[in-house]
Formats: sequence, C-alpha cells, structure tokens
Amino acid sequence: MNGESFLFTVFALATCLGAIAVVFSQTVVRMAFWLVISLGSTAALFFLANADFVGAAQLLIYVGGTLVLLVFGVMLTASGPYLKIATSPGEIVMGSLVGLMFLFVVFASLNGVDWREPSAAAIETGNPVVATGNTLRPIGLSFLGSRPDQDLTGDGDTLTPGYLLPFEIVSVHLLVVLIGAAYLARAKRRAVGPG
Amino acid sequence: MTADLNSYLFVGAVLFVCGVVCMATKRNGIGVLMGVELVLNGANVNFVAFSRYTDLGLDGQIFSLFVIVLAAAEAAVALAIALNFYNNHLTIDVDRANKLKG
Amino acid sequence: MVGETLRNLLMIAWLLPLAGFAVEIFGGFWGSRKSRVAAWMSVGCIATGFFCSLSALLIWGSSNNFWKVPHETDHHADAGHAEPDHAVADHPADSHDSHDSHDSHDSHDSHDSHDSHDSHDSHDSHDSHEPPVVLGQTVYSGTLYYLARFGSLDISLDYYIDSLTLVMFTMVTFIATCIHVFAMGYMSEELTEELVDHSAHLSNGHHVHRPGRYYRFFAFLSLFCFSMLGLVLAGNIFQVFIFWELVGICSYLLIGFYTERKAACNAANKAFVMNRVGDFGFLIGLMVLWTFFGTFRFGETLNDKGEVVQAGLFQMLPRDETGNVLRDAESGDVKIGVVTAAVEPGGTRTIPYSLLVVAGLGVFAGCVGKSAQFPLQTWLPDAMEGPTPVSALVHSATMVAAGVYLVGRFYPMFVQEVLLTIAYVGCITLFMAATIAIVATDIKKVLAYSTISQLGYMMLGLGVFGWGAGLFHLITHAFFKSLMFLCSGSVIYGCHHEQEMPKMGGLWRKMPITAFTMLVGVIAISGLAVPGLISLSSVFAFSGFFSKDAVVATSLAFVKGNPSHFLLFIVPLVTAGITAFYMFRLWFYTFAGKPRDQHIYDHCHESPWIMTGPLLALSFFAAFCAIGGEEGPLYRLITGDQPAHVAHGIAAPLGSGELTLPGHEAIHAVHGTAGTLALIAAASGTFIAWLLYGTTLVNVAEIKRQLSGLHGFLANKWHFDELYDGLFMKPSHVVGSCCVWIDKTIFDGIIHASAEVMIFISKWDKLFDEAVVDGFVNLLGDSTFAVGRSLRVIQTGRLRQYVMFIVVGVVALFAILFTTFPG
Amino acid sequence: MNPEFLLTAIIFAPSVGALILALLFDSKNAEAMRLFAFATTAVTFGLTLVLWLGEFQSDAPGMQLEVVKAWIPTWNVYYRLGVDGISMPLVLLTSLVSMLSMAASWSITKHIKGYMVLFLLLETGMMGVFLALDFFLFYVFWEVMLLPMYFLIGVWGGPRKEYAAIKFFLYTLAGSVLMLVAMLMFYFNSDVQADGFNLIRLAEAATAGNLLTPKMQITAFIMLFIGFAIKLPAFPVHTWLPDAHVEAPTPISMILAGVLLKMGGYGIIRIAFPLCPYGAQYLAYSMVAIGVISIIYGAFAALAQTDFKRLVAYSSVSHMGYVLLGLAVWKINEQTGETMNSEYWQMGLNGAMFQMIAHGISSAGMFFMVGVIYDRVHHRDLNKFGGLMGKMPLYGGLSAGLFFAGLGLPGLCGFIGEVFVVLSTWSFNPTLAIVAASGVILTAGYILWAMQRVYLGAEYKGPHPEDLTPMNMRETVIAGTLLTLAVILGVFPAIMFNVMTPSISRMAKAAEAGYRQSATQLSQDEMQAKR
Repeated sequence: MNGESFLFTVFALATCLGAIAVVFSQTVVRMAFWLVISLGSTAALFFLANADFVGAAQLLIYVGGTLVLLVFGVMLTASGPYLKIATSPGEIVMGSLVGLMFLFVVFASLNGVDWREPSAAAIETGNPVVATGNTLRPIGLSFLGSRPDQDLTGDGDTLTPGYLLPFEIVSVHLLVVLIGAAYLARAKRRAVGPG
Repeated sequence: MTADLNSYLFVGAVLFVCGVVCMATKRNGIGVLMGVELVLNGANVNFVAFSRYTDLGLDGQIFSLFVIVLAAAEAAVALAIALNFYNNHLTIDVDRANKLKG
Repeated sequence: MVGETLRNLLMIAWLLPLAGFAVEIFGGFWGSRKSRVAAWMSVGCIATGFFCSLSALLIWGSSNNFWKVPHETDHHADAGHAEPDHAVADHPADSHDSHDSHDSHDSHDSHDSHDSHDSHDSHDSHDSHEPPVVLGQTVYSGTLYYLARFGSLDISLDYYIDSLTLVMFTMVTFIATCIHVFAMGYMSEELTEELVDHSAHLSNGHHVHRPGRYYRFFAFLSLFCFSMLGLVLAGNIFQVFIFWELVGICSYLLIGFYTERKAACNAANKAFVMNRVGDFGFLIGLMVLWTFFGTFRFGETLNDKGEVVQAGLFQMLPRDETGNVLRDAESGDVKIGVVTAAVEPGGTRTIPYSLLVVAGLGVFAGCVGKSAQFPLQTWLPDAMEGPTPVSALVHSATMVAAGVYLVGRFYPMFVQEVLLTIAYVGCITLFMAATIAIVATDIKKVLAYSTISQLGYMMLGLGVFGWGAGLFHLITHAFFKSLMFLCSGSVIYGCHHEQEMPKMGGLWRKMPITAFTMLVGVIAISGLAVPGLISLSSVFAFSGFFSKDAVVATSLAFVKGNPSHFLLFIVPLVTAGITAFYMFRLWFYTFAGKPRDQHIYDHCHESPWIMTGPLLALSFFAAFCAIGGEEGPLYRLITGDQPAHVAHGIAAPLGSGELTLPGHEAIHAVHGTAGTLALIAAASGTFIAWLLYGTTLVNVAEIKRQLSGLHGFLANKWHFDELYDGLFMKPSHVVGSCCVWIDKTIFDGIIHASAEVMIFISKWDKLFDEAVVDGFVNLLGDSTFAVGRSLRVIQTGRLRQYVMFIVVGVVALFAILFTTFPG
Repeated sequence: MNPEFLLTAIIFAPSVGALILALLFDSKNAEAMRLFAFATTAVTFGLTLVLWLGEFQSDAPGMQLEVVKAWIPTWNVYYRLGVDGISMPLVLLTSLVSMLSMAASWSITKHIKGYMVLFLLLETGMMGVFLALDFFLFYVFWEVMLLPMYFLIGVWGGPRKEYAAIKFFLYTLAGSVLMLVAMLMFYFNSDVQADGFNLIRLAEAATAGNLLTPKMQITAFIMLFIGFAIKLPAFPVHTWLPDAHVEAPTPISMILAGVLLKMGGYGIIRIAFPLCPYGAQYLAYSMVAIGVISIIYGAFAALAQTDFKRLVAYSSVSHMGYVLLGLAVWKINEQTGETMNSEYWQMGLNGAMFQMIAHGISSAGMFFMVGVIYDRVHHRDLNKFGGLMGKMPLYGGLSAGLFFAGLGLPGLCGFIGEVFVVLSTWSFNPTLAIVAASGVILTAGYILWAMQRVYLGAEYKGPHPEDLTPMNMRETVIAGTLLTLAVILGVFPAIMFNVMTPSISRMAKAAEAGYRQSATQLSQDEMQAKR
C-alpha cells in the first residue's frame, strides 16, 4: 500500500462516514458538521486525483461558501439552538433499507461495467490531468476558449472550442441566481389590509 | 483499497446514496438541502475520477466545476426558499409543505 | 295578273283595319276621351276596305266574263222553270249586279292563277275540255310568307281567292261599314270623361263611374274586322284556325266591353271557352289532316316557274265520277292523291276512312263552337251583353257565320257521314233555338236565338248537300239579321237602354224609320212572299224567302233520296212557321199595340240620322239582295266556284246503304213544292203571331199559364246552362282541387315524408354519435380521470416521499433490467 | 370583335360587372348600383345581339365559334365553348330576360348590393350552361347558377322563403347528382379519355354507336332525364316550382320562369338525346306521357289556385309540358329501326324549342305583371282583386296581351309552340295527342277566369285601393318590350325557326343514326345469345 492508496483510503472513509453521519444525525448543526467533514474529505480526494483546481474550488465554494450559507440558514430558521425535528424510526429504517438496495444496485452497475483505462498515448502526450496534475492553466485557458491539451495533440489546423460560452452563461446565471435569492430571501412585511 | 477508478466510483456512490437517503428522511428543510449537496458531491467525485482515469481529460473537471458553481447557486436559492417557507409556516418542517397533495 | 291585283286589293282591305286598330288603341289611349277621330278612322278603314273588295269583285267578274250575256245555257237551264226576273235584278245600288250573265270560265291568265283540277273526277276532265260550258273553279291562291319549314313540311300564311271569298269580303266590309257608322251614334254616350254605367253596381250600391271608352270600342271593331277578313282570305286551314281564334278573342273583348258588368265578363269568358271547346275539335281535325296529308293548303303549291310542286288539300281527296270518295277495296283506306312526282316520287299515302271522318268532324266541331250550334249554342245569347253594334256585326252577320263559311270552304274534304252529322246538328239547333225564341222577352235575346236558328238552317242546308243554299242563306241572313240588330239597337238607344219587350209597345209612332226597317227585316227572315201569277219563281219576295226556300228545297230533295232522314225536312219546315211567329211577335210586341210602360214611351225618341242611315241602307239589301233567287246574281256569284262534285250530287253506291246526296237537278225538281210548303208555314206562323200579339182576341198570359211547364222549360233554355255547369264546370273545378290536393298532400307529402325520414335518421345518427363515438371518448376521459383519481392517493404532497418513490422507482427499474437482461 | 373572345365575354361580362359592383360601389348609393347592374346586363344583351347578328350563321347546322382551352388537363377537362342553332335562341332569351328582370329589380330595396352581385353571377351561370360544350364545364355552370338562386329566393323572398329556397335547392341538387353520375358514366366509357367530357365528341361516338351499350344508355338517359325533368319541371317532380315562384321576388320569378326552366329542355336536347339516342327512343313514350300529364295536370291545378302567382307558376308547369311532349314525339318502326315521320319529329323538336322561347317571354311577362300589382297592394289573392282594367287601363291592356300570349292566342308567341307540338303529336300517338289538345280548353279556362277575377269587374275588392297607381315608365317599357316580342315572334316565328331548324335537324338525324346503330348492336347480341 503506497502513500496514495493510504491517503485515499483515509479520505474515502472520512467522506463516506461523514455522509453516513449526516444521514443519521438528528440535529441540523451536527449534520452541518458532518457535512463539512464529508465535503472536506471529498476535496482531499480531488487533490489525490490530480484535480487540484477542482479540489481548491471545492474547499472554497462548498466548505467556505455553501456550508456557511447553510449554517446561516440553520441559524435563521432554528427556533432553538438544538432544534430537532425528529424523523420516525420506521422511516429511518425504511430509508436505510431503500438506500441499501439502491447502493447495491449502484454497486452492481459499477462492477458490471468494464471501464476503459486511459490509452497509452493519452498518458504520454495529451492528458494533462494524467501527466502532470497541474490543471490550473489548462482549465483557465479552456474557460477562455482555448484547449491546449487537445489542440497540441492534433495537427494544429482544427481548434477545439473551449468553454468560454458556458462559462459566461454560468456567470450570468450566478448573477441572476444571486439577485433572485436576494429577492426571495428579503424580509417581507406582510401587507396589512385595510381591515 | 487502492486508489483506482472503481474505488472513486464507490465513494461517489456512497455519497450519492447518502444524499438521497438524507433527502428522503430529513424533515428539516436544511437537512434536505444538505442531502442535495451530498448527491451533487457524489456526482462530482465521479466526474473527477473519470477525468483522472479515462480519456476524458479536463472536461470532467470542468464539468465538476460547473456543478460546484451551480450547487452554490442552488444552495443560495434553496435557502431563500427555505427562509420564505419558514416565514410563511414558522417552521422548517417540509412535511408541512403538503399543499400539492392531490 | 288578275290574281295579283285581287290579292293586293283584298290585302289592303284586310290590313287597313289592323293599322287602324294600332293607331286607334294607342292614339285613343293618349288622346282625348271626347274625340271622334278613332271612329272616323275606323269607318274610313273599313269603308276603304269595302271599296277595295267591291272593285276586286268587279275585276274578278270581268276577268272571268261573269258579267257577259250568256252565249250558251248552262246546266241550270234544264231545271225546267222560268227565267229569273231580270228587270228587278238590274238594280243600280246592288253591289253585285251591274251585269247579269251566266258565264264564267277557267282563266289561266296569270302565273299564279290556275285551274285547280279538282282531283281526278271524270266530270272535271269534261270541265277541262270545254271550259266555257260548266261553272269553273276560278281560284287564285298563293303564299304570303312562311311561318316555318321543316324539310318538306311547311306552314305558311296563304291566300285563297275564289268567288266565295270575294262575296264574303264584300258582304263583311259592307255590313261592317254600316255598323261602324251606326255605332258612331250608338256609342256616342261614351264620349265623356265620366260615364255612369247604370248596369254595373258597386258593393255600396252606387253606379260605376268611369271614363268613356269610345276609342277602344272602335279599335276592337277594327281588330275584329281584320281578323274576320283574314279568316275569309285564308289560304290554308291552319291560317283559318289562327284567325278563328283571333275573331274569338275579338268577340271576347267586345262582349266584355263593359268590363264593369259581371254578366258581360261571364258572357265573354263563356263565349271564349265554349269556342275553345270547339277549337279543341278543330285542333284534332288539324292534327289528322297534318299527319296524313302533310299540308294545310287548300290550293296547289307552285314553285317559281309556275309548276305544281304540291297538291292542295282539295286536290288530294280522290272522288270517283259519282262524287264518292275513292276507297281501297280491301282495307277501306282512302288513297291520298298525291303530290307531284317532283317532290315525292311514287309516294303513296293512305288515310283510314274513319280518320277522314274524324278530320271532318273535328273541323266541324270548330264550326259548331263558332256558329253556336248544338251542343255549344249557349254562349251566343249570353254574348248579347255586348254593345248592340257588336251583336249586329260579330254575333249575327260575320263571326258566327264564319263556322258556316268554313263548312262551305272545307266542303271538298267532307265525306257523307260528316255531312249527315252537320245536317242533324243544324236541324236540332234550328228547332231548339226557335222554340226558345218564342218565350224570350229580351229583344236582343230573341234576335240571338233567331240567329242560332238561322245558322242551323245554313248548317242544315250545307249538310244536305245544298252548298249554294247554305251559303246563300248565310249572305242574306247577314243582311237582314244585322239590320234587325241595328233596329233593336236603335230601339234600345231610343228607350234609354231598356231591352225588355214587355215594357215597350206602340213604338212605331215614336220611331217610324226604325219600325219600318225592322218590319222589312222581319218579313225577310220570315220568308213571306207574294206568290207570282205565273209560277213560284216569279214571286215578289224579300231575300230571306229565296234563301230559306233554297234550303228547304234541298232538304226535301235530300229526304226524297234518303227517306229515313225525313226529320231533316219536317223540322225546318215547321220551324219556318215558328220563325215567322216569333219574329212577328217581336215586332208586334215592340212597335204595335199600346204602350205598356208609359214612362219609357214618353221618353222614347227616334234615333239620329247617323243611326237610321245605315238602317235604311241595310234594309234595302235585306229586301233585295237575293233578287232573282237561285237564278239571281248573288246566288250565281256565290256558286261561281262551287266544289265540283256539288252540282251533280252523289249517288250512293248500290246496296251500300249510304246516303244519296241531291244534285242541282234533283233540287230543282222539288223547288216548287218546297217553296209552297215553306210559304204556307211562314204565313201561318205570321197569322198566329198577329192573332196573339197583334190583336187582343187571345189572352197570351192565359196560354202562358196553361203551358207553364213547357214555358219554363223553354225560358230556361232547355236547361243547357245548368247541364253544362254540372257536367263540366263543377267537375273541372273539382278535378283542379284534386290536383292541388295531390300536389300538396301526395307529392309534397312524399317530399316532406322523406325529409322527416331524413330527420329521423339523423336523430338516430345523433344518438349513435352520442352513445358510441362520444361514449368511447368519454369513457377514455372518464377512465383517465378515474386512474388519476386513484393515483391521487400517491400524490401526498410530501417531498420526502417523492424522493423515496424516485429511489424505489430507480431500484425497481434496475431490478427489472437486471432480471430481464442478466449480464 | 374576336369571335373566340365574344363567347367568353358574354359569359363573364356579368361577373366582371358583379366584381366591380362589389368592390367599387358604395352600398348606400342604391340608384348608382341599379344603373350599373342594369348597364351590365344591357351590355351582355348587346354582346349576344352582336353574336346573333354579326357572327352567327343561321344556315350552318354545326357548332360555331368554338373555343377550346385546357382547364384541368389532368382530368381532361377543357374550357370549351360554342354556339349553334339550339343554344343561340336561348342565349338571346337569357340576356334579354336578364336585362328586363334587372330593370324590374328597382322594386328591390333590401341589401341591394348583394342582390345585384348575386343576380349578375346568376346570369353568368345561365350563360355558361347554354354555351358550354364540355360536360364538366356545363355541370360547373349548372351548379354555379344554383347557389345565387338559392340565396336570391332565400334572402329576398316572401314569407316562406326558407322553405321554398331549400326545396328548390334540394330538388335541383338531387337532379344534378344524378346528372353527375351519368356524366361519369360517359367519361369512363368514352374511347378516348381526352374527349371524355367533350359533348361534341361524345355525341359523335353515340351516333356511331360506340359510346354506351343500349342498356347502359337507358340507365344514363333515365338519370339525365330525371335531372332535367326536375328543372323543366315535369310532373311529378314539379312541386318545387310553385313554392319557389310564389316566394321569389318578382325579377327572380321572371328569371326562374324565363330562363331556368329552359335549362331542363336544353339539357335534354343538347345532352340526353345526342348522348343516349337509344335510351331516348326507348323512353319516348313515357316522356310523351309525362309531357301530356304535365300539360293537363298543370292546367287543372292552375284552375284551382287562389294565389295569382301560384296560378302563373302552375301555368308554367302546363306550358313546359309541351316542351317535353314536342321533344319526345320520336316514333320508330320496330322492325327496321328507322324513324317514322322524321319530319314530324323535327317539327315537334322545333315546336318545343320555340315553346321554350315563347314561354320565356310570356311567362316572364306574366310574372312581371303579377309583380307590378303585388308591389302596389301587397297581396296576391285572386278573390280580392277586380276592376283593375278600369283603375289601371294601361296595365290591364298590357297584362291582357301577355296573358293572351300565355293562353296561346294566335299572333302571339305562345300559339306557335303549342300548336306545332300538338300537331306533331298525332303521328306519334293519337290518344295522347287528343289529350294534349284538350289542354287548350283548360288553358283558356284558367287564364280567362283569372283575368276576370283580377282585371274585370266593377271594383277592386282588396286592401290598399289607394295604392293602385298607374304603371310608371319603367314598368311600361318592360311590359311593352315583352309584349312586342310576343307579337313579333307570334307573327314571324320564322325569325327563330331559321336559326334553330338546321341545328335541330342535324341533331335529329344524328340521334336517328345513333339509335339505328344501337338497335343493330342489340339485335346482333340477341342473335349471338341464341346461338
């Protein structure tokens, strides 16, 4: 077992156990905690898979942004500090059973498929993820509309388009979502009727 | 347990199933949101794994980035909805939101 | 040449009244109501026509040497009685007799005049060998224009001019002139803007006020003259039919002249419809003729070179030397003598003898209608609703005589059976009408029945083969009957439209001219005569005696040949007495004795000269036109072109049981006897009339009371009106209603029923649509709804459950996938 | 003018007028629209006069001025026009009656624009029917004419106009459906499909005996005959006529009686006889019988009417019976197949054609006269008239003339047709001839009785006596024109006969030849069947 396998095992377990803990936690705060553990471990897994930029983004956005948002939400909606909205045990059992079946199905599917390994050529020349793990620049370039990883392997005549347009769309989308969220979330004064 | 494609996929699957079960069992609206986050993360793990262990290359990572961003946006909107729901019902229990009952 | 001249003259006389009509009717409508222009125009037209006709007659006579002194006695001379009284006949005013001669001969002097060899008779071949000896057939015929041509068939307007045409033309135009002049006075009360018609009442009891219609009367008279002259001039039977209808409609218009009077309208309708009944028969006759003969022309058809291209009707009927129609020995069909070879080479057509009879009877049916013979006689008395000049012109002298004229004109086509029918119809009519005339009290009605009766005499005369006698009586009757009608008109005018004889009496003091002229007419019609010292033929008598004598003599000769038909002599003889009786009754009633209604008598006056003038002129002719009797100019003029087989009579084939028709010789043989008998009858009739009405010896009312049944029967005109009403009028209305009922109930019923069926079917269709088609669709919807309803339970609205469902669903899907496709 | 264009112009001049009227005229300006519509009909009449006097050759028996243009080539439908002695008089009659009834349309006050447009379209349809030589085109025009008529009755009619209009429509439609079937029979049996609708070629084929078999001819003829008999109208399919006439406005009644009824007769002589000569001969006796029954039945029914217009309508039934009678007096020697008395048949045909023209004039006149009085007093009850001769002498006089024309008085047009037809009938069948001839009595009866009730008598008995104003100039001119024509045709019928006779005798000869061929064919078939 090399180091990578070890680390992977640790973070994978953390991720999985964190997620399971989220399921079985009874209070929102605890759930949030376990969620942080789980998501953080996921980020670590990303680093392990040579996706350093994604891992960074995961940490920044999820752990730093979304979870904070969730915690704000918890705080805004919780009438008490340890609010429990209990789920009936039957439901938990039921959910667990279904979840296990689902898990089984998914596992069965995963094992049933012969995933193609990356070709040697890709490992040698093209795939920066596989080759270097340094993905910051290629991702940045591809968001700007250029795909150095693909174009370098080709004859140079045909350029593969990048993700400039989706990137822009997502940007606008985010903006809209933020405005919309702000609109939805703003405190509304109930209109007091004339009588 | 080696860090190969199947292992990543197992992790993603566990995350996904946990997220789904979370959505299915939590009565707290925030909890449901957390389930959603878990499901999205499960998907992200898969994307990244495919990016690493197949010919997919950068595209997988870029997709996972989009997912993260959209998840953030979703979280913002969902939270806003949750707040509205709370404002209207004075609780966050999603079982109270049964207006759509047929 | 002569033909063209005659044609042109007669056509002027014919067409002038038409032009007059057009000008008068339009000019009068937009002109003044008080203007006499229309009348003068009308008189001018007809008078010009008269002079044209007269000159045509003279030209005809001179071109045929008619006026020359005979160089040879004709076959009349061997009749064995004395020469006619030439001295009397030589009267300057007579229209026909500036010369007196016996001769006429065939003339070939122009391309359109030709000798129509009357079929293939042997006595006509004799005729062609020695033209001057026998009375010839001097006929000028030709075509005016074609109405239509279909292959070898053609229908045209023709003219056919022979002596009969000319005499009729002259007579009609002369009498019409007199009557026109008379009418100028008689109708003068119409010369006003507002006329009060005392015979027409409004529903509020007031009299009708209307503008005068002087112009219209004369326009109609002109139209009538045109139609009548066209009828006489017609050169084919179809053309006769055309003008036949036209005179009918003129009669309709004139009878219905007082449109405000209901009786007048009814009478006009009745006249026209009854005429149409006759015309129905006429039309059948025409159809037969047209189908089997293929032509309507009387005379031959010539082409440009003057060759005969088609024989006329009169030449087509073959007769043997005895005058009988030639018949095929086996089939009995009559072979139609055709048509020159150029048109139909070797063409032989036959006509069944029975259809020949049908054709003859058909044409005669038309004559029955027009001449008011039994059984279509009832319209004529009613027609007296028209103004009196109309009665004089249309319903005594001309139109009603047209039937007789047509029988005379169409004589060559009649076979024995038809002639016998004609004779019997005439016989019945003359007796029946005379009996009704005895009891009639309306002065015009008496004259009307007398007219019917006299027309019966003419028909009888023609029927018993007295061609000349019948037409002779036609001419003389026209004169004296129109005279009497005008006299009655004068009386009516003088008495302010009083027509009932019982209210008159003693009028001769007030209106001597009228009374005198009326007496002339009465004597003429009664057939009174002063017997001559030497023999009967030198009698002094008015026209009626001669003509009636001729008829009676012919019928006597006929009865001698065919004793089983003795009634044909007895009845006219008796009726001669009745005629004298009722005519003198009329005269005594009206003019003699004491006034019965002092009021009328006081206001009565003699008519102005414009009315009495024509009376005098007519009375002269009524008295003297027939002078000389059958040797006289008038008779010879009429018979100048008589049908060839008439002269010799027809001997029945031995053992055939058919009729023997008397020839001239046979007639002359009995002339004296018949004349004497007729004179006796007339004298006794006169005597009885004088006894009853001229004196006060017998109480008429007492007789009337004793014979009330008979009187009622006669006064009701033998109940013919009621009979026809019940027999024809009512049933036809019932049938009409039935037709409407059938239309409304059955045909429309079928239509409506089919519509109902359609609606019924569509209702079922609707039901089917609703139950099956819509039902299916609804079922689909309902079941969907039900499923949704049942699925509604699943829609808990709970978020977490949905997630569970999704998961379970996915799991199930996968489970299915794995179980279905293991591996 | 170019002769080819002339026929088209005659057909479509009214349509063009209708289009202009519809687009350019202000619907408030009634007088202008009336004048324009009248001018259109007058121009059409002028064109037909040009056709008759200028281009038409009376002595030529065949088709003249033929126009052929492809229309729907896929179905072998052609725009094929032409005129001969049979259609020429009817075209003249159509344009004349249209013009006069347009002049009579001044009394229409409701929706003038629609009325005028429909009227002009109707004229186009009628002209097209008479000029079309393509069966399909004929059928199209036949239907084109139907719709405006339906609306003209249904909108501008009397109180029961809907009933009358729908009855008219259904009757005529039923007939045209049968005609359609027959048309397809001819189309699919013609040797050359390209000539499947060409009436001339079809007639020639029928003459040569190779269009339809004798049995099929009988079937086709029955279908065509029913279609045309409805239009004619013959007993017993005549009941639409009184209702349609009574409810239609006066000018439409004039058109209906003056032109539309003639299409039945025209269809029989133009299509039914030439295309199925054997069928025509086979059914000749039935047709004559139907004609005779129509004459008598119509007359009796007229006798019982109390509605003035209904009486005139029934008189139309009676008069059109003569047309049928005259057309059908075709007698055959059974042994030889030769026509007996061919000339009498031709006389009957000519008489029938003339009767159509004459009836077009006299009945249009009679309907107009009824309309004149109806416009004044607004009722038609015969028992509530009387004394009009005194109140309106000019009207009475002109009416009397026109009614006498209908009565068949010599010197007026009605006489020639009736008498010629009747004269030609005896050679066909004496009994029927006698029955037909008895119609003269009934005709005199009902017309004179009606005249007595309306015109004669002391006083007017109905409502609105104060409205009995004299005829105005327009009415006088219309009635005067019709009466003048009645007189001219009555005195000089050769004017029309000269136009008609060559074409009719050609048609008759062709039909006789066609019958012979079919009869020979039939006897040969029988011989073979015996073997």
